[in-house]
Amino acid sequence: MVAELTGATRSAGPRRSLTRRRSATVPGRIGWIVAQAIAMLFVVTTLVFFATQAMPGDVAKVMLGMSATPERVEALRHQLGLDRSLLSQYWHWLSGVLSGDLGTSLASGRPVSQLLGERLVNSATLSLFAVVLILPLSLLIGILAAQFKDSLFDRTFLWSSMVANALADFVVGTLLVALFGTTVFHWFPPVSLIPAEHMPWWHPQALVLPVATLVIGGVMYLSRLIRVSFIDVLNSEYVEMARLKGLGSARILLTHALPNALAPAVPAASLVAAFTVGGVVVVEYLFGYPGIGGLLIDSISNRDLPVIQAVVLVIAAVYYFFNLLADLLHTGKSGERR
Amino acid sequence: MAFALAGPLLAPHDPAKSIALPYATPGDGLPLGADQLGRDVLSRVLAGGFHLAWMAPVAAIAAVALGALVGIAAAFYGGITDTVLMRVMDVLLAFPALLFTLLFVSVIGPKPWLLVVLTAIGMTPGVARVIRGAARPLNDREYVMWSRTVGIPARTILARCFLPNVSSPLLVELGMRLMWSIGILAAISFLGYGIQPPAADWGLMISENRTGLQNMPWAVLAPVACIVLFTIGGNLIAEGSARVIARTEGRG
Amino acid sequence: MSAIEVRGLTIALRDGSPIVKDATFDLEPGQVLGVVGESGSGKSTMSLAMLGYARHGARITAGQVLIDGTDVLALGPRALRRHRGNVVAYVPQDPATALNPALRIGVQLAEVLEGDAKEVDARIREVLGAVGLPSDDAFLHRRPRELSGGQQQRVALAMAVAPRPRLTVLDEPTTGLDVTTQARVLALVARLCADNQMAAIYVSHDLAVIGEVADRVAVMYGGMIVEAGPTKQVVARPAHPYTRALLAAVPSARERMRLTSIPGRAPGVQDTHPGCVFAPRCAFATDECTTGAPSLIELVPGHSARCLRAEELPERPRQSATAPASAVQEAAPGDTPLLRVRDLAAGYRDRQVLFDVSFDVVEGECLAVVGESGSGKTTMSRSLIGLQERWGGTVELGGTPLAPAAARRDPDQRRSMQYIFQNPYGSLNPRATVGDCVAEPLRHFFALGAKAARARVAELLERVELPGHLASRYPAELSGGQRQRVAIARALGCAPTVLICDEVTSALDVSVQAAIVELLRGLLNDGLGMVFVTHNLAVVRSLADSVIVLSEGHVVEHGGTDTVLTEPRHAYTKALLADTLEVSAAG
Amino acid sequence: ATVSCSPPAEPTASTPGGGSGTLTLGVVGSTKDMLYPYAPQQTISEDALWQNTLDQLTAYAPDGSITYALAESMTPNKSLDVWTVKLRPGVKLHSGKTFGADDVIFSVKSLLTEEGYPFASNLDFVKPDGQKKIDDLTVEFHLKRPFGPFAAAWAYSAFKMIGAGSTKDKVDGTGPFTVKSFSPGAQAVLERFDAYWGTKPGFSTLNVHFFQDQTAITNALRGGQINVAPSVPFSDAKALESAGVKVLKSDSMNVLSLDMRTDIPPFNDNRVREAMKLIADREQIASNAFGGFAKPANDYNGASASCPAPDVPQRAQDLARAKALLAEAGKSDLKVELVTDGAFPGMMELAQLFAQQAGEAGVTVTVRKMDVATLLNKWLEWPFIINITSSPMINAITDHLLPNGGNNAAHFDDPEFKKIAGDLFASGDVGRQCGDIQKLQKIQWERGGNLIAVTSQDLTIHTANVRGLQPDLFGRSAFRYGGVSVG
Ligand SMILES: Nc1ncnc2c1ncn2[C@@H]1O[C@H](COP(=O)(O)OP(=O)(O)OP(=O)(O)O)[C@@H](O)[C@H]1O
Ligand SMILES: Nc1ncnc2c1ncn2[C@@H]1O[C@H](COP(=O)(O)OP(=O)(O)OP(=O)(O)O)[C@@H](O)[C@H]1O
Ligand SMILES: [Mg+2]
Ligand SMILES: [Mg+2]
Repeated sequence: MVAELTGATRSAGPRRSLTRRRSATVPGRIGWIVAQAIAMLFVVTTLVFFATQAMPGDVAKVMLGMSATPERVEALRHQLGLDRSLLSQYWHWLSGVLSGDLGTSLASGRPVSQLLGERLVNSATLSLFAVVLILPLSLLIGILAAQFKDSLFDRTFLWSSMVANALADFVVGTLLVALFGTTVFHWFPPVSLIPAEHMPWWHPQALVLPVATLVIGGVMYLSRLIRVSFIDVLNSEYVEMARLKGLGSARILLTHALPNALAPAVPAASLVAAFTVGGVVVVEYLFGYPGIGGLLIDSISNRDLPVIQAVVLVIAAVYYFFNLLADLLHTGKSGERR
Repeated sequence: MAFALAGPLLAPHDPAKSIALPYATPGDGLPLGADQLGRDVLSRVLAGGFHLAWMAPVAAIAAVALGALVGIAAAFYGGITDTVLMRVMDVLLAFPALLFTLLFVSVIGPKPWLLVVLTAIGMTPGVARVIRGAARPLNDREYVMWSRTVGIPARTILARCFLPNVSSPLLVELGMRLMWSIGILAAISFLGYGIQPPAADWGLMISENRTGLQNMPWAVLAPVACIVLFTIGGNLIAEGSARVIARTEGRG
Repeated sequence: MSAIEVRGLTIALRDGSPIVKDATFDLEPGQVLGVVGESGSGKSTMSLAMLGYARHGARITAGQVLIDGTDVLALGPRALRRHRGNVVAYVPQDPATALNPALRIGVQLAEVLEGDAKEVDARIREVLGAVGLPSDDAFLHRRPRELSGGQQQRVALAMAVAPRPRLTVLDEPTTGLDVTTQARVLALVARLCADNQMAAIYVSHDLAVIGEVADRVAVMYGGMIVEAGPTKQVVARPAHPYTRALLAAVPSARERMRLTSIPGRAPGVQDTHPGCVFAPRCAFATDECTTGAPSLIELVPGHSARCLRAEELPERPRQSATAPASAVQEAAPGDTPLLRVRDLAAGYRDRQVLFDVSFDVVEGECLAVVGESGSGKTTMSRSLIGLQERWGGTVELGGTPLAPAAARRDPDQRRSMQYIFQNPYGSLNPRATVGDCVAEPLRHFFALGAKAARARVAELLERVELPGHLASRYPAELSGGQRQRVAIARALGCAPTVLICDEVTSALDVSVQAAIVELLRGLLNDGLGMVFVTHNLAVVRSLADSVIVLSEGHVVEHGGTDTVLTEPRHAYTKALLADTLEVSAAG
Repeated sequence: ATVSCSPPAEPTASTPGGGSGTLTLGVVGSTKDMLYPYAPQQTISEDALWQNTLDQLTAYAPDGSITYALAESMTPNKSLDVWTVKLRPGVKLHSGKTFGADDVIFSVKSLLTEEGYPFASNLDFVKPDGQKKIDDLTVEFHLKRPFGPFAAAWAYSAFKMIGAGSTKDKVDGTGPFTVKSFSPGAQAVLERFDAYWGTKPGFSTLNVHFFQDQTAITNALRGGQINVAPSVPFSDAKALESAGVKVLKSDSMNVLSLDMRTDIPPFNDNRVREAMKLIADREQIASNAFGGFAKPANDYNGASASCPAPDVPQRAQDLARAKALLAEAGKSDLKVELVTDGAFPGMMELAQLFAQQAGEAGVTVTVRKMDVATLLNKWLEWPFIINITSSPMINAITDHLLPNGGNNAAHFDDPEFKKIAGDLFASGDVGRQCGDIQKLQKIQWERGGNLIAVTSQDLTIHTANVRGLQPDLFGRSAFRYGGVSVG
């Protein structure tokens, strides 16, 4: 009987997957998710570790620069522990991370956690501001476009969002800098100089353009989705029913359509949040913003492995978190439907 | 798109040749002026889409094909296959694109095919997620259940039931990915790891000339406009075909 | 002057093609007007016009809807909004999609009421009580998905009647419900109308339902009211051939009848006819009918029909041929039945749904499985076919035991038992032509070449009475009945010995249902064994040789159709039978 | 660190003249920058820091001549192998101590023994333990071998002096500024050292912001966020000037050279090297790649101001001759890859323009830009690369043109050149040194592995409120603040 049962599970009901079985209880499910997340981070960092190794050049050569002689490089490699076997280096790094020690930057000799800490606050602020602005703005624009579908506003929106989507962050950023920072208007600082000990929100001016760059990309993408999901909802039977009940259009829009239109948009929003975190690298580079994106670029060009690893770990974790959130919100929703 | 492909033939000057002073303003024989090395902007703009015109669609198609394969397989087999495939996609997503690009470009060199592959791989996870989402409900469709009950081989079910029925999200994805692959390729060029100068390329032009924006806005704005037009064109084509396909679907 | 007067109501698409043409009728307070007609005849469109509403793409182009003298169609947007809900209320066909999934029941109910919170609350509890639902806070805090279909429908009903409207429009409110729930809702509607002096328009494609609830009936065809009159009279003496045809298609739970479907297909909105819209499908049509459009002829006061031969038709007898019961005997002892099921048990995750189901099906036998919604009918048929985890028991096909999972069965077993799904819209791959769909098993099981397959497909389509040219069509271009036939053809292509049909007709109009039932009857005569899952006892009577009755996963009754339906022993079966409506009951 | 909730009070930037105010400098920097001068590399950002916190015994003057700084005099013995260095009296270290012989001995020992400090090879004639303190202000250098251009050697910008007892984390210096805070890759705040011995800056705080790319710096200056920035791209100058930014143009020792490996094909054949040199259209490179801020150069490293140019004709583009030479060498359809990291202004432009010009001679040059680490990974292995030198010939020789030089990307190894160089270093006579330098330059012109097309200017941009910046041959215009004021 048991054999029959498992047979049935395997072949006839692939959808009733092992995942589902395992996730029968709530703690079990959370455990499974966390296990997957950890496995994923492990794989990512392992890959990053070996990928970085595969890249031409190492930190010793970078540090010695043009005047590196083989002997000097060897000496420095030894000093930095680069001459040990890959596996032992990796194990060293991994055991450090597991015990909460991210290691020491090879290039600067400072603890990675210290390097990261300062910049994490900056990046987090930047992404947070962007995400906090993206959501309501997308909602507003999406709703208006859906409500006035095919109107001038809607068509203008569709076209401009297509243009904005066509342009990568760096182009938008470049144009914004030119327009508001350097050439036409001099309204905002074109570069985000935030002194090391300062909190980024002490310099709201410096945040404007980078946040705007992220926001434009995010809003133009997300509001399209919201628009579509709103149009779907506005065509739904329950909205028709609400009309037939004689409700006012404001009430229909806010009480009836909004919660339902939001449902499909929420996972998308959390994906956008994930993208925003990813997009931070480019934007930070563009605006000279002292965040982890800049740190990543810097450490890649220095081949400063512990720093690269730490930054990737952070970005991947955040990214994965939002992806997971999107997934959970999504399955939660389809679960509701059932 | 035809414009991008045919552009090089129309160019009045050699796009890689300096014929005037840097940032010369538009004038005789230089309708859009000259760029930072004194090359004809018009010729460069005309020539600059060529690479993009084949690389972006190829990358987008490859990404969509691969992503569709993964997404459909994950949705169909479910269970462990699903988990493993999707986690692999997550790993790809979480792997910093910059590092990824830098790694391969520095090992292999900035070969156009490599850029296409990198762009395609970078976009695959996103496609896979979407397609998996679109394909999962198909498991509950009666025609898929029927195929399972009579024992039609998985391969046939995937090809006949799944693939055609995710074709509209697939085309929408294609449109979007085309858009994004242009963005990504332009960004790689912008960072200097893409098409190598002195070849003309829109992304490269933006990056080369962006500091001269005030004196010679054309050198930046023209390629920007081209990227936008190209993208929108590609997107409209994809959306149009999605609509045509959706029509055959009726309300089924 | 009547309370509700509709005059010359015409609704057209933006391009001008009319969906509803010149509809005219009256209604008194407390009266129920039944509107019947095939799918697409314009019932919904017409009834929505009572609220001054037309769906996107359509427009009310002419006519008046007078309610106590006020023309609804002439109201401005504000007045119209006040009017909707308060004066005319609407009950949708499918409350599962028409109730907002995100809002609590209480909120949705309160929305339609005005006045202070206390009054509103009292009224809500009152109407909930009236429709037989609990009115405690816990219930009000539920969301629609936490209710059963019947409960949702009653919530929608409560929502409609709460503001005490003059007129309630009910658009097929019981189509998705099982007989028991349907009976309850119908009784409720009748009571609410009587108690509140509320007029109602009740839309349905089921004449039996209309016969039960309506005082007057309007039969719609091709956007026109082709016959209208007191229900009793229309059912007893139908004046329009279309009404007659509809009546002939309704199966009866009392006696086994040969069902006659209406040949052809209902006209689309764009189809234009110079003559009578029904002429192409009419058994009584004369040359005249194809040229001049008939107008509404009043036969007796209050009963009129739109037919040139309206005067003579009611006099003609309605033939109702009793169908021969197929000559199936109980399997002789020692004979192996086609399908032998013993102690079948199944369930979902940790919940058992099916308990110890046993039965046999012999060659040419149709075994009906009846039971209310949720009784485990689908679960049972899915575990027969191998789509469902089986928890216990055995299933033998032609004497050999079947593995629980379809994937583990051998090809011959998979071929011999075929499954027809309830939903005709989902059972065909929308991206494959009809020909490809039907050819699929031929290629798979018999490795037929393209040409041989094409020939066989044509044969199969013939067998299910579909024109051969449909082979190149896509499912989206077919009607529900046609799709169901394609699904049957595909199953036949496997040369099965046993066919499992899960509610194959419940999504279809009665006339289409009649055609499918007759088609299946033909197959039974060819010696196919059949398990026919349904909640419709009338269909059971028309088709089945034996019946098992499922209640909460247990077989509560098992026997020959006649025995079970005429002398039900189990209380549950009795109740089921009592709730089953009978069109002739009215006549 | 504790997080306080309001920004610390900014020093009032608008304090009128009289030596206060803040000057903000923007440079490309990295997280591996440090204050300790005996670092493995010398980046522009570190240079900016060291220049302003530390001093040298001798230094280059802005015009290229060598001046005494912390040293007051340097006198050799007859055989040129013992030099007596007298120190400037009364120089204060930031720690408050007086700078003296002990500090010099400490510094010299540190820099010669510091692991991974590459520039020590320029001082390979000095014994790490050979320095003797004569008195507080006098040190005797005992050399491994006779060495003539002693003062010039110490002027090399890497040889900063630090106070005895300095460590990597805590550096004591004598420079015009003290370090208030420093976070690598982000920002450094320096404060004027009021006991400075030299010309003091006319402002009190120097704020150094480190950027990741040049464009951001230019933008920051346009947005008024920084006051001064060094080495802006040539093509930007015009746009910046028209936007109201001041551009200080200064002649420069910086030369970008296309280094061809003389030890492997195809460039081991001098005909091929010469053909490449003849391909370059130097006028066009000057006008288009360097925006006009360059003069044609002649394939040898520049002289210091004190020596005249060698007697060789100016090379000009001659495609016919180049083709003939290539044909002669059997390399008519030559295909080469030119690598660069594009790290300095003009590099990418030069590469592109040269590739374009080579095309006209039938030579296919593909340009490959790579990141710095990739370039350094195969440093000295690339067959064709854009290199940069920024020192006068006399300092370039060891590094750039002799076999073991860390910067000898061309792998130039010429017996005659080696011999003359040996003579040069062993002589104490400035006239003879100049003669030798001319000979070396001639050899480099004739058969060297360096295509030096132009000598470019160095552009420093600054806001209009910065006054007193001076042109400087060594690209230090942006960092030398003696007498500079803001506001
Ligand atoms: N807004 C509209 N746009 C286009 N066609 C419409 C519209 N509303 C109705 N129709 C068409 O008009 C005809 C009548 O539709 P209606 O919904 O009134 O039929 P019905 O009798 O209620 O059918 P059913 O029993 O399937 O509900 C159908 O053919 C339908 O396709
Ligand atoms: N996938 C599922 N997971 C869990 N429970 C299920 C699932 N499908 C059905 N059930 C439950 O099993 C029971 C029997 O369902 P089943 O679909 O067999 O009923 P049915 O008799 O076919 O009803 P209907 O007439 O509504 O089709 C119901 O209580 C239902 O809630
Ligand atoms: Mg309807
Ligand atoms: Mg069922």
